[in-house]
Amino acid sequence: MPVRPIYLDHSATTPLDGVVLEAMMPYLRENFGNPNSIHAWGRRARQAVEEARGAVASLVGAKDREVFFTGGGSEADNLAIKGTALARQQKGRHLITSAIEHHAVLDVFSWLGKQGFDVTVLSVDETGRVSPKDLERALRPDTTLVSIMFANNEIGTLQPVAELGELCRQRDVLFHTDAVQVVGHLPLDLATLPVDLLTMSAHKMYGPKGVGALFVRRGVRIDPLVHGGGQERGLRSGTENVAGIVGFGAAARLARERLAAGEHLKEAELRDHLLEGLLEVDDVLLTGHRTDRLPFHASVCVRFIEGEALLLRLDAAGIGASSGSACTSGSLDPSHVLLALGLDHATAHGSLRLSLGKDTSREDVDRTRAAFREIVEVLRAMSPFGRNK
Amino acid sequence: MPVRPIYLDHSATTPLDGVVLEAMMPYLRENFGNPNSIHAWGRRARQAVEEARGAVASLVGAKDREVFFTGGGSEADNLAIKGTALARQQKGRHLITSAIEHHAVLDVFSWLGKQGFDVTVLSVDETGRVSPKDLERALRPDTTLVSIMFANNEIGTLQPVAELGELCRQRDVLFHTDAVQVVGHLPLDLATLPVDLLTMSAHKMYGPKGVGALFVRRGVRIDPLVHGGGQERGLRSGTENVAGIVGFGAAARLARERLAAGEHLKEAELRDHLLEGLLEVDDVLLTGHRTDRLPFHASVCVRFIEGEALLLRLDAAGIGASSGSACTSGSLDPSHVLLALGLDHATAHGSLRLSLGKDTSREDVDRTRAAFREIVEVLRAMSPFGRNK
Amino acid sequence: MYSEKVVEFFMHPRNVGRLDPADGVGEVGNPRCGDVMKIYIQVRDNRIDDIRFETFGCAAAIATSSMITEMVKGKTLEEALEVSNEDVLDALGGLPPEKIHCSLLAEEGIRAAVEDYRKRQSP
Amino acid sequence: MYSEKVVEFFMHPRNVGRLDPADGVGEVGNPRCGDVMKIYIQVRDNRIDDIRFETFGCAAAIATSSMITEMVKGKTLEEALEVSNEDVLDALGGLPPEKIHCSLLAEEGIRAAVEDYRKRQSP
Ligand SMILES: Cc1ncc(COP(=O)(O)O)c(C=O)c1O
Ligand SMILES: Cc1ncc(COP(=O)(O)O)c(C=O)c1O
Repeated sequence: MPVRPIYLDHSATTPLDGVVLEAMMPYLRENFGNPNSIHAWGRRARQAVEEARGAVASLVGAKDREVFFTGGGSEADNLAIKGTALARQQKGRHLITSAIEHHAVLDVFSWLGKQGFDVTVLSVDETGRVSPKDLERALRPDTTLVSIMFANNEIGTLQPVAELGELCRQRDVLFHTDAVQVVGHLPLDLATLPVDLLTMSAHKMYGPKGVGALFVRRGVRIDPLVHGGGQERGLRSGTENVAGIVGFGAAARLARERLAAGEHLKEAELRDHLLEGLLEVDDVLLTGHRTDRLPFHASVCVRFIEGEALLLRLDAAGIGASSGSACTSGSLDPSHVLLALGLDHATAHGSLRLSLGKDTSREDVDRTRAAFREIVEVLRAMSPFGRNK
Repeated sequence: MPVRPIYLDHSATTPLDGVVLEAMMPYLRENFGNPNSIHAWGRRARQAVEEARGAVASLVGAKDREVFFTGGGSEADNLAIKGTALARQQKGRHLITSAIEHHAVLDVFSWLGKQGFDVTVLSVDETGRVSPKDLERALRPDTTLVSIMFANNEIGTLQPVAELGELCRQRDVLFHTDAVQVVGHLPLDLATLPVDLLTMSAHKMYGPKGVGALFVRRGVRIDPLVHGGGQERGLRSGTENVAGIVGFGAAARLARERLAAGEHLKEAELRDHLLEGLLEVDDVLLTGHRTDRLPFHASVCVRFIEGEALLLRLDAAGIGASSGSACTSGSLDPSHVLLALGLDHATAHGSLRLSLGKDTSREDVDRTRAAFREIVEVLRAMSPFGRNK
Repeated sequence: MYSEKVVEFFMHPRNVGRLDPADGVGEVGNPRCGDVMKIYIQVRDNRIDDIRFETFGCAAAIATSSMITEMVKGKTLEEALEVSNEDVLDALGGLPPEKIHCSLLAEEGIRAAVEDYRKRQSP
Repeated sequence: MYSEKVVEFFMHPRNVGRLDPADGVGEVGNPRCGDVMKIYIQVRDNRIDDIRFETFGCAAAIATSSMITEMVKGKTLEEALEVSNEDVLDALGGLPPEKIHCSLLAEEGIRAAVEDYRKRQSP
């Protein structure tokens, strides 16, 4: 790569913040103890874990005891959903989710479906939003859990979480939301938000990979997924990933500062500048909602070309992007999310996601706009489809 | 602490090897990509994960495709046992384990027991060994899984794994072994060992916390525990903990070198020197097997005193140790492992575990022997029990 | 994941475009599945004198299109039909398993173009 | 996990040992549960003139034993019986929740020793 590469795939994962790494280092070196040991090494580790818990809790307006660390966002999703479904199965076996959930949610529901649970999958409108009316109609006396993601990773759309959660709360149905794409990127206050369970993942907010957390509101009882030594108050056994957890805590502290400084608002402006450039090109369609979307997230479908080809050409130009294209996953169907929006297959195959980071500059965005325009032109010249063909 | 502290709790967790940390650093810095991304950042991460898989596989004589990374040893145990029990429940619902398993195994079986599985728990002799004869008698036509740990974490005893596994193989019953305490510390060759599933954990062998692996022999089908994006060939979804996995790989390479150099034999000598010093003191009993035990592991019960008090006094003297004492865990019963050996409660309350590391010196052991003798004397002077009372 | 050769043929594809008029045109694949290939040939003395392609598809689809057009150019129609997807794969230094189906498309594309040509010749 | 005060009283316990002869001896707890406390008292003019303890148990058990002996020494028997486990906890700066039961043992130990003394006085 001749010029400085531009990473625009922060929805997939973020770089570890240097300050976060610094905070982790002592726990990768001399403070290596197991927090469950009562000697000095163990006590130092325990203290670090609990401080990190406090930092994560305060980022989302939770109490310390409501935050449970896991081995990642997917695990937290699994824990929330299986844990609730199993713990409440005497009460009922009806569950509700949406068509555009992450696989870590959707695949758990299909598994539960095979175990005899009854799962309703709500559809979304063309911007990717679940309608509270639809949820209201779907709720039944035997519904025990509703899981609707806070923001979608492929199309960036934000859901009306407060409204959806409120409907559940009125009916004593637990409400889970996968907020992996949101936490650290938008202000969030669980003290007032009617959410019972909320999934987070450190590596999506400049923390380390392999650490997640589940918020479980006080008084909510769910079954564990990983049984054993009883760590995380019995909800997630296994020796704690101390350095990873410390990193999550440090990342939470930094995110809080950024949000307090309003950086997400500046980020949204930069995103709009990017989107403007993408949509300037003919036959490029926005996917997801125009305004109710993640501040760092731009996604489009480029007609007449296929996403992977676009991606690899961008990569060759030093720009890291992603696609919901079938070809990137080796399947024949494009992403379930894009199809749920009502897009036809051919258009959905041309999907592209560009997700900005805290260090993305306006110059990066301008270079990306130019590269996009050029590459689309080249690929369309190769395509049998298109306006003039 | 006036003098250099001596960490003798390597069974609880090990320090991260400096060389391992060096290997991890690039993946905590510039190579931060998500291995599932197809751009340059993703490809670099993917390559690192696969190289680490190769290193872990070759440490235990497995094929690369037989190694599945997880978020720790406990999760790997849960995956192995739930995954097998559920995948094979059409064939049968009888499972076998031993009385001295780690909670990450035992608690999974009690959970399965509540789900309607029939669990036989084999007892052990006074050295902590499962008898192959007992296993043979317990096996039934509807038995689908046997899980017996390779070496016990509290008492160090090694099981006759080859024999036990062979009995299962003859009957087409899957055999799982929790080898968390063994991998990296004793040579192990899965090419010849009749084991179908084997649990490992990086932080017990100078790798990072929060990473484990499950060996699943080719052809063995089990259900996933964490559903989602389909990582680890569908067996463990979630963005890979790249730096952690790279660390596991590096730790595996180093362990292989140490084993090739016969360092475990030298370690066993040092352990014997330690044990000799502990057993010299009156009314100190060895727990576990005298010779068939982990080379780094010494465990005893000290009569007339309680383990936590001993532990905290050692800690105050700069020595990190552990105990199966009830008081360290806040429960009233001493560890299930010690009771399974047939020890009376009062004796079991006085348990102490000292586990050596690769950097433990003879001088460390001598200092520990002296401190032990002194502290036992002080605590016995406070005790209402004892020879002269 | 892709060999250098694949990347090279994807980044600098040979024979991109259309021939107008063409002696034969083959179109295979389905936009629903994300892969469509259109092959244009000009035939002189039973040989493929000129060839162009247009592809809607991933890097593997584009690279195999490009490679197969290079391989059949100048060959007799009979020789061209002998070029199999394995030959294309070999020439490209292999493809990831989940992309093998793309190389099938290339073979089919040539076949369709030749058939179209022959159909036009014998009305 | 333990307060400094607890560590101090555990590492340097006051009044360790036995009194021989003693005017009263109390033994509470159960080795099965990992906690046994033995309290020896000498009484003069209805006051605890001297006191010793022996404890089999964890750091919390040892520290509470030691603390309560300090607290009741010199007190009248009636005053001594007023010292509750909360008082001991306060004096030690608290204990982790799972260790609170150890402080109960200390209170019981004093009570048993005083009872034993009274029994011996009134045959
Ligand atoms: C025998 C045994 N099994 C399983 C585990 C759990 O491993 P982890 O701490 O990585 O979850 C441990 C250690 O805690 C262990 O000693
Ligand atoms: C919306 C959403 N949920 C869940 C996950 C899974 O998180 P993790 O990769 O930490 O397992 C991701 C990211 O991969 C995500 O974007």
